[in-house]
Amino acid sequence: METQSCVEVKNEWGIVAARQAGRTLSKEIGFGSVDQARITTAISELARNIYLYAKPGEICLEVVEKTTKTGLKKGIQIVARDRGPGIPDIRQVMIDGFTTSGGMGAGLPGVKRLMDEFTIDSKTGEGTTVTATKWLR
Amino acid sequence: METQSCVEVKNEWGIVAARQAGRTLSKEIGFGSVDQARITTAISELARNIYLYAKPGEICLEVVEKTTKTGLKKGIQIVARDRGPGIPDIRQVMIDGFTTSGGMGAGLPGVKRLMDEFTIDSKTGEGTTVTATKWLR
Amino acid sequence: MKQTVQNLEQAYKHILETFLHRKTEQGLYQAQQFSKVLLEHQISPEEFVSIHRAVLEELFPTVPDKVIDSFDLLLEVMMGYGLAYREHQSLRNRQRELESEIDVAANMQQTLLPAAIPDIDSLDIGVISVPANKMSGDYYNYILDDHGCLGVAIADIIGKGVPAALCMSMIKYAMDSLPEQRLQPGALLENLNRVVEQNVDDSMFITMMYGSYDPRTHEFRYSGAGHEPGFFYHADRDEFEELRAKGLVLGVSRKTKFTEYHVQVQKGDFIIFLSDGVTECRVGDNFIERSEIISLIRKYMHLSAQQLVENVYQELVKLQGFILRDDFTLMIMRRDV
Amino acid sequence: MKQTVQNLEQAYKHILETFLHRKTEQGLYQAQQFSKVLLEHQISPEEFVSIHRAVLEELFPTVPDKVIDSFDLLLEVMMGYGLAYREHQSLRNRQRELESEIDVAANMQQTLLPAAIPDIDSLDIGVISVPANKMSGDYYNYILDDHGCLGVAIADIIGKGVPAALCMSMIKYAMDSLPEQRLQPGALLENLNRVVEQNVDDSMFITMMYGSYDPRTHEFRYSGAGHEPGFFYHADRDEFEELRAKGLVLGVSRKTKFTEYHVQVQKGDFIIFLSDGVTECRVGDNFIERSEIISLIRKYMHLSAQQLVENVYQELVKLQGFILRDDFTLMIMRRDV
Ligand SMILES: [Mn+2]
Ligand SMILES: [Mn+2]
Ligand SMILES: [Mn+2]
Ligand SMILES: [Mn+2]
Repeated sequence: METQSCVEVKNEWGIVAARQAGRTLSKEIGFGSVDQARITTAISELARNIYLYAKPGEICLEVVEKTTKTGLKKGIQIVARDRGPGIPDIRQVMIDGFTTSGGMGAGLPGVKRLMDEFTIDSKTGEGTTVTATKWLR
Repeated sequence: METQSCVEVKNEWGIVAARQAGRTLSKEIGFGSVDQARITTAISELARNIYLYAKPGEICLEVVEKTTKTGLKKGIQIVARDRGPGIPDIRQVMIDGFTTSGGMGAGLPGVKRLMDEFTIDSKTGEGTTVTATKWLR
Repeated sequence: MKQTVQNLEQAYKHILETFLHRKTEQGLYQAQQFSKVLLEHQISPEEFVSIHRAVLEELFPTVPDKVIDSFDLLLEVMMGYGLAYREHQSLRNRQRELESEIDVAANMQQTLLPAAIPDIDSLDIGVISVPANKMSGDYYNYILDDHGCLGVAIADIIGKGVPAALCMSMIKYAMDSLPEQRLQPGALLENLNRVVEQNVDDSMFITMMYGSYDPRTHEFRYSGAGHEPGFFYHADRDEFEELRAKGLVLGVSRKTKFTEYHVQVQKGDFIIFLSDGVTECRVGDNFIERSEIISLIRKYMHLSAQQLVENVYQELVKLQGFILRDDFTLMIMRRDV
Repeated sequence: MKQTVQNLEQAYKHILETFLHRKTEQGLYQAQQFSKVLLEHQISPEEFVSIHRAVLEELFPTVPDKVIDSFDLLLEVMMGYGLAYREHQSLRNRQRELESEIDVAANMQQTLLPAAIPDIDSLDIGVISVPANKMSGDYYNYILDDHGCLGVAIADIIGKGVPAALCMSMIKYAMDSLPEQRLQPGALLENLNRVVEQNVDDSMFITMMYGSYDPRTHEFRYSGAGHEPGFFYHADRDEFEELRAKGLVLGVSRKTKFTEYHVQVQKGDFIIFLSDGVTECRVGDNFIERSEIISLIRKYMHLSAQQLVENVYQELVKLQGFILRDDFTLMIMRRDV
């Protein structure tokens, strides 16, 4: 269970497979049904971004742990990686993004709001990597 | 059915009575269940404003009609009238009002959005009258 | 958080049980009040749907599985609204931030306007200027020189809000640096026109009217740059006349010339300057007529200059349902001795 | 509208039927896509709940009445989210309006900055200035006089956004009207200080650093008003030194005096001006150290002046997850001959 499992996204089946993997893993970790749905939605948005603008790419999932004052905490980490066009202005995407506006990276602010941690790295012409984590409360 | 029927609002029972009257009348006119709920919510907000800041006041309901290109149209008109403190700056209330912010007139922008027509008249120290209409589609 | 959700679930279970028992409006009213509590606690809609399902399962253990399963789908769709709801919260924060920024800027803008109406023996002066939003694109100014002569300016920046405000600050600093032309309306506009032409974006124009009043001769001289005409009231004939001044708006062409007009002011006569926000008051789908503005002025002209403009404003803003579509500025100068 | 709702109801019925048949992730994915369609059509959440109930009644005519009745309550609570949803839409419109206003104003603000970096034989100059939001409270300027001497200004208005921008326009017009002091940093700051003190709200302060470079003597003279210290790089010793200038921030006291400092610039030496947005870059909960800024400058100092500042900015903005908490301005002047 410590190893990463990855799903390739090159068509809509890939999106569904990534969602399924996320739902199963988050359930195993012990997330409630609402959080399962949130994690799945986050995965879905990331996978859809790859499918629409940067296919093929992959979604990798991993169980992560950290020690806090109240003991060991478990969580799920999502890494979405592609070799697509990249996002020329990440600040723009993260600041204004409206849920319903289209284009590469449109869903990212939503993903950030659904998860606890979120980082993004992107280079024009080389691709984008998004890492997002949600911790069990 | 052409005459106005009024409900006095001086406590929470008045709010419930006004809601009930609105739901019954809007059903009679032929509004669907979602629109019934919207009309009732608008009445509820207006009545609650009276109850919290300007009691006693009244909510009057009336079936109204207008002729349009496609024929005669029916609708429901809500008049909320009080002799309370009035709203010193109506522009302020209508421009910024956030649903969850408190104070006299806080729910008015929401009421305006739920209904088709909306007018307000208020004089400091003399009271406020809100008139709102929703037409059957 | 977990605790809150459990408490809310208990509260909702109670509301639902009571409601299903006797299906009263009272129960629905409680549900509406409950929704306010949810919003206060920032419970997202998908969370609430999940609460509803849990309560339903508890109350009706025999509900068919498929009905319960259908909530999976309801919840999934609700996630979309949940995203919109979260966006709403962050929009609201950003909006509050922006609005408070703009409040500060609007205060700063107020300091660009004259702090007080100048005190001139023979003139009763009144002015009201109300922005459509928080920041104004209308500007006015009074300048009093050492001989007691008065310069009066009104300007309207085409465009509203923040850009107009930036533009207005330029006009103010530019006027401050032109002390020599204060009594020569034509020359003053020519100078301002050059500043605007050089500093302001091509899409931005400014209309302006400038007049100077000499209380020794009671002569009023004025020039205009594409600005909404004012009114001149002749007390002897009890008649209103349009106060027009031909001239291109500022910022179009570097070489614009501005004609200077003049008029002799008798006792009881008055001059009205206004911005098009006054005359373009919209009532329903129609603009108000200039003749209706005159009627309103007549209605209140027995009052002091300041009361006059305030009353006219009150009537016009009420006619429009308290929403101004453009910045509104109305100025009056009446010779009372 | 009615038509749309009916079509959506049909679509949803199909999705629900399929889902209940085999409860696959595929079905939930369809539900999520469906929620996007709902949002596109601006279907409010209470409308959707009503669709769900209708479809449920159609698919399961035998569902107990109480379960169907429970939807009355669900719908009533959903009205609260419906109101928030509508508010969201109108907030979004207002926000778009505000943002586009601010875009225009931000463009106007850009015109207050120098259009090009001045071309001076002995100096390689680079500058980058990035606002935290759209409008900046950082200001910089280059002034070239008839003898080829260069004046360099950097200023930071305490406060961000729109009010800072209004304030910045004042600084710019004030500097334009002080041509005599361009080579006297101390005197220039004293004059600006008076303008700021008179015109700006008490809650508003401006920090500033001003320097003048004479390419004939390679002497750099500078004064500061509470501004973040810069750096001076000594090429011979390969060492960085702090470029400090004591002095009160502008706008506090009318009578502030500003000490003038000077330094001799050798070939390969360079001067760095910066705003505190550079040094107060936050990484996690910690501020970055000034020594780390120096390391970054070292890393790129083999490049041209402009490439140097751009690379340093890129690294720092990435470190902060692409969110700037303060306006960021970094300037360099390097003597290359
Ligand atoms: Mn205007
Ligand atoms: Mn106007
Ligand atoms: Mn600042
Ligand atoms: Mn700063």
